[in-house]
Amino acid sequence: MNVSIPHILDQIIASVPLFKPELVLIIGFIVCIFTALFFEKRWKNSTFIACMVTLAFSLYYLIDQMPNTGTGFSGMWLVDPLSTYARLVIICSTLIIAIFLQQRHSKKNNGDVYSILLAATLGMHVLSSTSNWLMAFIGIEMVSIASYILVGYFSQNKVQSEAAMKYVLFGSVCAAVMLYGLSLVYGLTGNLDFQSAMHLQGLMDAPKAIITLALLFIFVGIGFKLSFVPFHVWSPDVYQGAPTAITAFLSTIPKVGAIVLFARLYQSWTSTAFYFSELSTWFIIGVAIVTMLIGNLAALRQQDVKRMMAYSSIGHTGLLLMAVFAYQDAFSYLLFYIVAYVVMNLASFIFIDQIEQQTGSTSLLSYAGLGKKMPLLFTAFTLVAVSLIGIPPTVGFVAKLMVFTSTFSFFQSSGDTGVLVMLIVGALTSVISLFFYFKIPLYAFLRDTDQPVAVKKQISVLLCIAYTLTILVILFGIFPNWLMAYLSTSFS
Amino acid sequence: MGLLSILIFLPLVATLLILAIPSSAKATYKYIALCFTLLQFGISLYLYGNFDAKLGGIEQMDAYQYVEQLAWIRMDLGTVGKLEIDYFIGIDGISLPLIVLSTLVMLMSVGASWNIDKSPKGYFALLMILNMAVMGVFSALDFFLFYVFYEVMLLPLYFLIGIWGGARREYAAIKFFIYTLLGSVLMLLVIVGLYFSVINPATGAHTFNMLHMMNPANYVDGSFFAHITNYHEVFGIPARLIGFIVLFFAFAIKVPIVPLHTWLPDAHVEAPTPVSIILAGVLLKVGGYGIIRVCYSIFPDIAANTNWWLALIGVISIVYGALNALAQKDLKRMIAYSSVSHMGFVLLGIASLTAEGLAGAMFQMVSHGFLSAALFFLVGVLYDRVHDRYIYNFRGLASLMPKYTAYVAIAFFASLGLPGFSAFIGEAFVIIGAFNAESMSTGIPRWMAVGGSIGILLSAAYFLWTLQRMFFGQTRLQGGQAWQEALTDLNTREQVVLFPTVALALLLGIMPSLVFGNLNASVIQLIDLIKPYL
Amino acid sequence: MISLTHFLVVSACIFCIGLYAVLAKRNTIMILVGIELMINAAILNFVAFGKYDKINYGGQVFALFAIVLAAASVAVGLALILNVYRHFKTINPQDIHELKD
Amino acid sequence: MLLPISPIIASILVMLFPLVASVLQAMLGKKAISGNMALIAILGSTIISLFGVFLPVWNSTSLQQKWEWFTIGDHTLHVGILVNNLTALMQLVVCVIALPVHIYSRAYMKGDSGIHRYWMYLSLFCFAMLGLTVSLNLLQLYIFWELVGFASYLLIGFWFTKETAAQANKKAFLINRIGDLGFLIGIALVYAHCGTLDLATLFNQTGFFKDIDIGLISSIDKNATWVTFAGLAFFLGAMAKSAQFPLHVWLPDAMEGPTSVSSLIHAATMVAAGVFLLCTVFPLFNETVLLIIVIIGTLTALSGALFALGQYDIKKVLAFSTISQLGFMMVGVGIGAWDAAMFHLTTHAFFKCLLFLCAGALIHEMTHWKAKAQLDFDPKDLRHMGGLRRFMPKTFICMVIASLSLAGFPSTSGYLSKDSIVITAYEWASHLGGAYVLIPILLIIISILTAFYIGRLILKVFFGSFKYRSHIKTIKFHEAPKAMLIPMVFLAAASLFPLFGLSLADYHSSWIMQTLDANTIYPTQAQAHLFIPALLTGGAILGWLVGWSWYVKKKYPLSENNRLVHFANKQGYLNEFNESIFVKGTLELSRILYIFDQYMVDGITKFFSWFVRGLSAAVYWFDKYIVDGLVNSFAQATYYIGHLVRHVQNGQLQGYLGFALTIVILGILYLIIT
Repeated sequence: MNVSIPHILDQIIASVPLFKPELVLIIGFIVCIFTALFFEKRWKNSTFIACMVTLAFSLYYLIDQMPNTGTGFSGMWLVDPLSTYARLVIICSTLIIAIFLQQRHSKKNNGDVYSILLAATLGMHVLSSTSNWLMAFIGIEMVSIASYILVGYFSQNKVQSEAAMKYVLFGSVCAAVMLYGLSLVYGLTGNLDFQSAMHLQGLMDAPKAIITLALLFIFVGIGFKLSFVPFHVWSPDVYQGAPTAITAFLSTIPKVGAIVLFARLYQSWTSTAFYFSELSTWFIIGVAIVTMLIGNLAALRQQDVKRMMAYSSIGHTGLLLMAVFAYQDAFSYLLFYIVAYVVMNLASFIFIDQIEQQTGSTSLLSYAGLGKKMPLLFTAFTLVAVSLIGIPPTVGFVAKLMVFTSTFSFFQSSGDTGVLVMLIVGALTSVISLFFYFKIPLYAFLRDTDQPVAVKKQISVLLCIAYTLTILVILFGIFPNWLMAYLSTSFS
Repeated sequence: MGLLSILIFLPLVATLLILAIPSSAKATYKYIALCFTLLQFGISLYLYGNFDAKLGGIEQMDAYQYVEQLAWIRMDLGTVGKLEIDYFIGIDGISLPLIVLSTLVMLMSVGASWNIDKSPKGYFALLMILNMAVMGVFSALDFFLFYVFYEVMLLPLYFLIGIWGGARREYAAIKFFIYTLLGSVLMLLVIVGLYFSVINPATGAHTFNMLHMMNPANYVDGSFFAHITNYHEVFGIPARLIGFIVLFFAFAIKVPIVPLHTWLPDAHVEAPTPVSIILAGVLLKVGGYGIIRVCYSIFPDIAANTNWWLALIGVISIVYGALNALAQKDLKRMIAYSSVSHMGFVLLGIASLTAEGLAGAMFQMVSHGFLSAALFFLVGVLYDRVHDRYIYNFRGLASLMPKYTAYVAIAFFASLGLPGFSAFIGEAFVIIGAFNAESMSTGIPRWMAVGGSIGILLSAAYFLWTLQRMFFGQTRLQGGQAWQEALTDLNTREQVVLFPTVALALLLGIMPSLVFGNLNASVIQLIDLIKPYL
Repeated sequence: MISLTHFLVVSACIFCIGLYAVLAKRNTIMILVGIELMINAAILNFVAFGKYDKINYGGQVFALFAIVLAAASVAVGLALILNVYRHFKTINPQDIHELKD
Repeated sequence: MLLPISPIIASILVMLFPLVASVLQAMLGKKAISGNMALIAILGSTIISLFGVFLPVWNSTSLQQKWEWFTIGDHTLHVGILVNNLTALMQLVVCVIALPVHIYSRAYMKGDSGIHRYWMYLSLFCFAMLGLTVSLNLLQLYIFWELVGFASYLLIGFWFTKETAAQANKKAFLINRIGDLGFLIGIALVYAHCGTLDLATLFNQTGFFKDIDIGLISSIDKNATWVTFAGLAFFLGAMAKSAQFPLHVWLPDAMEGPTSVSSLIHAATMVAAGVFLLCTVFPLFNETVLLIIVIIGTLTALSGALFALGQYDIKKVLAFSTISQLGFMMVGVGIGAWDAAMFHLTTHAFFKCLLFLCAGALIHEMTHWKAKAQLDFDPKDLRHMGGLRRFMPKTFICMVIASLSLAGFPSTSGYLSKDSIVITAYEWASHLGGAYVLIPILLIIISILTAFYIGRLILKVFFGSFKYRSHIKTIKFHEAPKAMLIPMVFLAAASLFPLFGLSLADYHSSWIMQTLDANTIYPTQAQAHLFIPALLTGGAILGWLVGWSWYVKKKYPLSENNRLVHFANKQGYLNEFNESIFVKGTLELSRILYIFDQYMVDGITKFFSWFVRGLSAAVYWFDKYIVDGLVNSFAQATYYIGHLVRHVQNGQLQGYLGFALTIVILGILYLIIT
């Protein structure tokens, strides 16, 4: 192949357009650092504004990038509808998270958090639009490090600092293990692009033992990001410890990037019928089942809402894995599930935060009798909970239905009992999930409060966002094809 | 926007209206609810009036009436194929009586909830949403739509029981919810399976259209639920059988059958009177309706082979429920168990696969619909007065509240199958159908029919015993003088609610053709659908 | 002549040592050190394998990036550990269990 | 044609009048306590029934008319009216009995607080009963059948504040329900095999169950198993309604109701409905069923008569006598002479109704007198009566006539009808020969017993001396009021032979037998017509003499045996011997049997109800702790698993790492090993 410098330069120049949104983010990152340093004192929200502007621009470029697909930077950067939509979701949710942060933590000047947020977003973009292990690792690390800092950033008390520490240590260990696995894979294939024929060839020739080792090590890293069993153990603690805004961030955005990466990986690897393909198939089935079970079962006993939500998101990870498993060339329902998941989680965390503002507690017990005091909020919250369970007419139901549909079609063609078990477990766990999701309305509406809680009537930006999200939950539940048509048009 | 859609979505308008009106004017809520339910009742009567009784329905698309079909969801899932979901509603002889019944029962329940003072806004809003869902379930012909309405029913009920219910309401509410959800999530899997097995002959896409599912020609060969040449097995059980079982399980929970009935007594006892009325009057019917509309119509082959077991379950439910009712000391619980027993007849009749049995089962559903509603209302009357339902705390009420006693006696005798009242026709024809099954060789032995008729005897036993214990003899009350004053006789509102049901029971008992006339064609149609597999 | 196998064995050993440190040490700093070791084991692998990847030197590049990222994450880790120390007055991971079920 | 309307319309009117009356009464409630409406209604019914239905139809072709009721599957059910000799007769009887009872009730129930309910219920009953008689469709018949039971439930429990009444009506309804189930099953069987419930189509000469195959409709093989079962099912229904052993236990308790009610429902009409039903569906029965009917009937007749001997409650005596007489009718049906059965039904209706009315009059007066004399005793108890003929001569005469009729004394209607059954039974037996002879012999003994116990009743009540003679000076004892006497006199007249035929002795010549001819195939035996009546009458007279010597002359052998010392009088000794052996034996037997009835037969029902309650309690326990327990324990288990999962979350960072990595290592090892 031609490796002359000018040619490479040309190629890089040529592939810059594909990189515009990220470039914007990078610039914004730097800008934010400076604003945080210099303007923060004079004008409090300067960094926030800068961050918003950045995101807006990046969003603009993203939309403008919409139709065209392609690869750049000698195949390291790959832009296809999946990545585009994933990044779209990421940017949008980051916007909400930014507002969330601004609303919640605008007391002392902590503008740096926005730059970190942008860094995380950048990492996510990288994750969701590459098929190269190097890029993937960089992305994962960017996201991880950024989230470590975010978790630790506001740590005023023991709990938060502990959460941050656990997060960083657990994360780094997983990263290290994954890196080791990657090194092995690299050694076996001599190629870092997991979609390339050479890579697959290498895997085919490789001895089983090594392959097993390498693959499982790699899955450790991804498992940490997706927090599926057995790498979920960190998430309840961290979710509970971290500030609610950050928890909202953790529970949604990193997963998007990771799941997209995993989807690509899984698709390319299972396209063949070799040991490593079967291995990953079995791996994903088993993990999906266990994750759904453990996530929902463990949530039953939780008394802290954020902890409960942590487990619930673990459970949802199981379903995401199911979606990935049934992942075929048209991944619209995967995106659909991602969107649904993000919307539901963001909404519920905003609600949790609002209630925390009122009662100063995230314990379920403190919700007793609040239903009468904040009827609107709790009605919306209940609807979101219903959607999380997956009961019509909500987006959660449609998403779940589509995952089941695709999985079933897979089952029908393969007749694999494991798949059926996965389906049944998926169905049954939604019954179990009813138990704990409905603790929220149970305490809010059915129980009567003993101590009077003074509820300040204030209508905040966040609540408006949350209500809009709730409306979306219902709307997409009844007319999913509005979202779906949008997602699937560009694939044809 | 056809008449049927209006019927379905009127309550939604009512809900929005109620939510819009500030809580300061809470008095208006019940009137709004009343107006809308009355309107619905009128519409349903209009539907009834203009219904063409000759058309069969079941699996013939063109035999449905008031049909509306709009493309609702069209999604391209790539290799999975196109998702084709219609807003497809229509009624035939099976659904018409139940729709009329539901509107009536809703009217009753609104009447029963006249003096709800605990946050009436939420109460009536939920009630109306429930109302909408019920109407939807009975008229949906697209499985997806059906499922959506089916699930939407649960939420309002959860809150209605949970917030306005009795002492153990939380337990009852969640139990009810879990039971039903358990049934329905498994149903969802089967729905998905059916979706993949059936294609719409017109468009060639997979479809949720129930009527397409009823036609063997539309099944893809080798698909999971394929009619012929189906080798799929789940844990060694043929796929179609397992599909039938799962669906039956889902609906049997609602019916409910023994041993899936335990949610019912709790739910009934804890629920406020209007909700018990709806539960007994409408929700149980959803089960029976589902079995006819879904299990039997989509899986006729399995239905023909399994009806022995269904009949057995029916008989067991009849006797078991009756015996339980006999043992109860709480009046409401007794009536709850009597519902189990009476719904057992429905199952037996359906399983008999004879015209008499099926028609009898439908009739039994209708009559049990408003009779049990009346019974629960009567219990509510007593409970409103003295907040007690314990049978042994009352004695000789007859001399204290003659009007009330008269209504109770009529309701009791009507539901223990005294000829001249509707329940008799239902039960008698279920029994006759079960006897007939042997001559029709649908494989229901006659001892089952005899077993079912024992249920009639037992029902007489517990109703009369209750009558004797609570109403006859010298007046002696637990609450003494205080109750003496509290136990005033029926007021006008209560009589206005009760009288129509009693009158209706009598009317249908004397002129069963009012119901039989409309559902006969559909029943024959269903029999013809199943006969080839016998 | 040192063959690839030697490298692999060495790196495997380093990895295991790191793993041991991570799991067994009663001092958070030591855990960080263990992580460093694991990462370095991987890096060593990369470099060793990179020898056979003449086209675009993926191994070496990866190694460089890995070093940077490892440094970054360890820095963050240290900062957070300091933070923990401020609140708990200890960095023994066993004594830090406010958050649990 | 005496009325310008067709018998069909007429019979509809007959049944509608009481219904209208009942509905009106229900609407007016307390405002109308006179009962005039009911009275007018029944009067109208009677007239129309006589002139509009009976006279035109009797002894001419049977008419029927049907209207479509509803269609189910491809069968269409009809409601309709069937008037033939049988139904017309039954309808007339009901009317003619009901009318005097209504008149009687005006006086008898005067001043009762719930009288408006009384009239309502009574009219309702009349409606149901009259409807029952002329129903065309078996289902329709069943409906009225149960309505009759319902009305009787209401009337037995008329004084619902009385615990015993509340018990009794429940018992009556439940036991009747058992019978009704039989009936329903019978209907179901017939429907399943014939596809129609139309009585005419089923049972007339060209129907399914015709004897000779004309080939219009394929006839049914009457010896098929299902036919036997169906026959037994119908008979079960009849057994409950007509209080046949062992389902008779409800009837004595039913005496809790007002006496007028007992006279109408539990003596004359409703209890006879069973017999009527059997006559209607007679063609259905094959030999097996008929034999069973005979046996049950005889058993009932015997037990009834024996139990009647031991009773002291005047109404209970009559109740048991009713049971016994119904037994006779059943035998009549069983031996194929359903015409005789109908004949006896008719006559029995009159004289038994009269007996009850007289008893009612007695009780009425006793109660009044008791109230005036401020005494406390059971006015229904025979032992408190005696010598009343002096105070109530008219009642006395009426009652004597009724009793003679019951005892089958010549020149009474009872004589004719009873002989008809006994003699036919004799012919039937001698035709079949063998052990069948037992039946007529038993019947004869029973009729003698009948004469004896009714004689005992009369003598105890009207002869001897009044127990409370001391008070009688101060407080006057009245004769029953006119309003009660008139119906009694009317019925007394109806209990004599002329109403049923000019011939005093020969029942064949009675017009009822003439018309409803069951053409029994047994050869008539001339001598039977001679000696059986002689035997019966002789036995009756003998019984009365004995009774006289005991109850009036107070020479009761079992109480004072002072006679035993008179060895001189051998005759007397023999006499004593006989008496103390046979008579005492009989009475002892009756007492023991009654105890048996109380504690065994009725005990069985009690035990059964107890058992069912116990069972239900057990089942409920099972439901609560096993079925529901399973559900809850399942939920608990789920929770517990959730609990287990939480053990991993111990907050130890290295614990987490260890957990995760161990699993990874295990996974690797597992995969490598496999």
